[in-house]
Amino acid sequence: MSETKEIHIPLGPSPEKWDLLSKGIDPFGDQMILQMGPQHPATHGVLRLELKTDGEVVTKITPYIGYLHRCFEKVAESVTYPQVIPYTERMDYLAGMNMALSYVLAVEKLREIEVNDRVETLRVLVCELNRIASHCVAIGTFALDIGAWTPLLYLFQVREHILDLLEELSGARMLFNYIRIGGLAHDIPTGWIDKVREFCTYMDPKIPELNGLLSYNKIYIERLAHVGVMSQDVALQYGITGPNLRATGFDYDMRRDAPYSGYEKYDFQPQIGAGEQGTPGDCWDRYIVRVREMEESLKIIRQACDRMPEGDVKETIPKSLRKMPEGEVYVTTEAPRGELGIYLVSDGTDKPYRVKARSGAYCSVAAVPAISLGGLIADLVAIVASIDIVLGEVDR
Amino acid sequence: MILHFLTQAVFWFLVILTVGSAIVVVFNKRILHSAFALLFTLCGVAGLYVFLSADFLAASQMLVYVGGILTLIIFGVFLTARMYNMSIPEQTHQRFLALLPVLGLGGIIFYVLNSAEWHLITPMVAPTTENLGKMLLTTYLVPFEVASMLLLAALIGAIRLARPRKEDHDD
Amino acid sequence: MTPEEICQKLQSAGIEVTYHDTKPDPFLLCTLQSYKQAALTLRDDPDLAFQSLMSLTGLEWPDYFEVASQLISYQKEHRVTIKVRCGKDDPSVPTLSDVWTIAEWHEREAYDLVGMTFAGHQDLRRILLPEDWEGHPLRKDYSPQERWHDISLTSEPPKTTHE
Amino acid sequence: MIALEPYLDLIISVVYVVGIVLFLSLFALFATWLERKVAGHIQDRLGPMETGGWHGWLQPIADAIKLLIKEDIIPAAADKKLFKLAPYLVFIGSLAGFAVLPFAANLIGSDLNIGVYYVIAVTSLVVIGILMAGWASNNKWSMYGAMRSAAQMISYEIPVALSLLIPVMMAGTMSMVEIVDNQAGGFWNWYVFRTMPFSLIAFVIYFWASLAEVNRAPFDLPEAESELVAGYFTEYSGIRWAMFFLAEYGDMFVVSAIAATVFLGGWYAPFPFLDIIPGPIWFIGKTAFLVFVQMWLRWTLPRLRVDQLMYVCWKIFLPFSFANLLLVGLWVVLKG
Repeated sequence: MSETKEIHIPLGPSPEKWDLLSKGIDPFGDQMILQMGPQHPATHGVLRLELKTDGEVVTKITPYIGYLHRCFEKVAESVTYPQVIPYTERMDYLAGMNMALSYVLAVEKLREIEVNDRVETLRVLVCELNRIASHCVAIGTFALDIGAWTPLLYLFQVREHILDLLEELSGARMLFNYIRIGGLAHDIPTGWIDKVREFCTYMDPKIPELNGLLSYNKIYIERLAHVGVMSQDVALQYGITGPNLRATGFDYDMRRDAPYSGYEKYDFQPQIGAGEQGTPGDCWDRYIVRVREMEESLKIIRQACDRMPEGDVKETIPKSLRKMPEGEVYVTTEAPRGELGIYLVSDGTDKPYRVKARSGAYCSVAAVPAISLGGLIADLVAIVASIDIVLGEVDR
Repeated sequence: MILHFLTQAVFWFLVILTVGSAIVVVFNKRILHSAFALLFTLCGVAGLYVFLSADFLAASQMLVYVGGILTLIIFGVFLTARMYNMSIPEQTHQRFLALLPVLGLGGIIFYVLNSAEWHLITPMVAPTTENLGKMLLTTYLVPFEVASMLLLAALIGAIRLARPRKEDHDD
Repeated sequence: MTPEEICQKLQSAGIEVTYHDTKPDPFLLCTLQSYKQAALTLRDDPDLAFQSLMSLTGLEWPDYFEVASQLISYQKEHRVTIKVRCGKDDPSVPTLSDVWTIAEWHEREAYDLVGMTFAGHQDLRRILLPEDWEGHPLRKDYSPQERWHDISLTSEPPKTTHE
Repeated sequence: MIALEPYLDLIISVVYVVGIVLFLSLFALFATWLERKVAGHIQDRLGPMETGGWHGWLQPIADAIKLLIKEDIIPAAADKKLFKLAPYLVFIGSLAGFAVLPFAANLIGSDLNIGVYYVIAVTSLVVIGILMAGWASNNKWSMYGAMRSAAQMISYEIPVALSLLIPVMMAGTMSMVEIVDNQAGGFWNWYVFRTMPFSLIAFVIYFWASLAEVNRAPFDLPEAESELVAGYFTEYSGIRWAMFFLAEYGDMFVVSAIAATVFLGGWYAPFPFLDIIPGPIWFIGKTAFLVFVQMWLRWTLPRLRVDQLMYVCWKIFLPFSFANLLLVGLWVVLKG
């Protein structure tokens, strides 16, 4: 008899299974356990998917999250209300403005602060800019996971442009801390609006270019159509929101249907997936919804630039947030990765009693097993890319 | 002189490679190592074909045996072996029993080798491909066709076996 | 429908639920016994039609634990918060994971961070923290363990053995 | 003094082999640089610019030095013997192809009368090498890469071989030199333009299938970084990894050179009056152009999925190649 080789088995959550494996007993028949992540190019950060595979067919998926967990909710309980804002931006670090907006709106609702029109318009403007930047990364990395490198670089140029704009505005490129409770950190620099308009002109031809290069590429469509179909039932069961929900053909966009921060004043069309190339709710729909949403965001940005009212952006910033009214509030906004809900409970002190962030990406990860079983590993890669998760937001 | 020596050296290298790796194939305890050792045996044989001026045969040896059959064998080992458990014990306790047929067969081969009349021919440099092709389509057409029929039947049979059965599909 | 009307609707269906008019957002408080029934009615009643569970939060109050769930009905365009409370000695509430699938993950999070359990939950494991973590961070009296495996969790710099 | 005369052949062979290895290494170095530059410019950026001054031309040298002095890591659980052996096999498989590439009428390693067939045969070594690497790494991703690679290379060998048969049939020989000689005198004599459209189809099929043969995008599934980390060479590092890399670029050169030889007139210029420019320049130029196209495709197209890859091979390339072969056979018979 020959010697049996000891195989190093990484730290796993199910030690009993690994015990069996290390003894040479295969508890899964012909199937193989595959650890995808936490360090894997396709998991967009530190997500771990434990796969059970039969050949290349995935028969079971168990997501493990929490590698990026820093207990935002605990931190938020131990700092004062304004100090929470930077932490919210670290959730979905690709869309810091949108994250901060949700929290700020919650505090304002609790404190009953009405901000003026200029603040609202500027908030919409920066959030939509940030949404485009965020979708650029989403689409770029999506393409990268399907094997197309180049769109990523093109989209990063666009994003770079936006980050420059936001940097000029806030002094930071990703974690802005610009939106404040009751207002904004400071007014826009002179000539900034013109630069935003310039950006819009620059951005206009980029989306047709992207469509030509990637969206309607035969291979790309073949890879994504009919893959990872998410039905509306599944989406609702899993509390999927945002572009992923709209991709199933469900026509709901908070910005139109439950407007906040003055979104009702803008003319835009929420994009829904129609199964143009395959089934409604497949990966391609999730992709194209984001592409088209960038165009819609551009429309909103243009309108915001045009209607930019006068006003003082610090007018309603409260002098002191020592005494907050007791009570609780749940506010959601349409962030690029689905609704970001902030559930805020106040006990009257200067620190929140409880902050819960309900993130869209969290629900999306939960839905991965439901939509990708029976597909190939390559399909799973496409699906994980298509639901567009940021692990900072999932793990918080 | 040196050339002759070099030729001889290459020849003996090939012989040692072939026989040596063949021994590894037989005696290695890991079935996968045996399979990979077979690669060198096959390459060695291909080299010997080159010495016989049978270059087409040598290339075919590489293509069919290395590219086809050996790959198939390795695939087979992969599929039967557990991925977690890399070593496959191969039991060899019937070694002495095996010696009997080996000696018997060896004796027969040795006898044939000794009693055969060997014609030494001068090495040909002319291409063999054309002759081969002509012979396959004239003199040996019938065996050639029979062989292709056999392969075709095997192919169809393999496809039939590999396809999922109707009943399996239904549930 | 406003949360108040929703509450009346539930009460008329014989479900024990009370309306709490807190500012700015009101909520409906269920009892432990009526919780599951309330959730099912909220989902299945055609006038309510809460298709989706948006968020589920575990809270710790000085005397009790609380679970707050935000529901949305896209069809009827209304939202509501329902709550249930359980005592500290037996921090267990019925699960909603068979009503809305996503509750499975939200409840795991509440179990992980707040330390309450959900009766009937199929797969109640920690989700954000490692399996072998001690304690539940969102408890008000939580203090982190000193070490986790070889990692020091205190804020002081690790002691070095260098001379 | 020893008379060199009898050993001239031997000496020339040795010099040639050394030359080829040098050429392969230099080409691979140049190709890595070119790949980055092509990628850079396609992606609206510059690529390496710092090392060496002019357009970062020293970058590949710096990389080579880095790879050579890098720590050689063999995973503890790897099958060490096979792990070490595999890169050599892959490299030899790639190198062996160079033996029959006719850089010019008299600049060829060996004008075998089975040249084309030989090339197809030695690629088998690469398959075995990759399978070996995948298995020996004892890593599931490597294993997937190896399995994919083997399946892919074996499948695509068939359309490659069938497409190569067409110029062979037209030339009536498998010798590289003779095939090229049959295409002398202007680009209209190149096999790719004769018997339109059959040979053009054959050329297109050959080119795409050869991309799959050498695991290049859009058929780079065995090393698809977003799916399989790095496929069969996930666990390799330093010089062993460099050998896979070298082999990949060598393979790119070989398949392109064969396309240039059998379809694009080898060392002959497109117009007879341009034949004053030496043959090897034309040959390498044509090959380099095809290599460039390979890179161009890589940085433009997304990747196929495993089943689509097989579908394309067995249900599109294969029937077309067969039909093509029959029609060209008919054409040759009717004409000859």
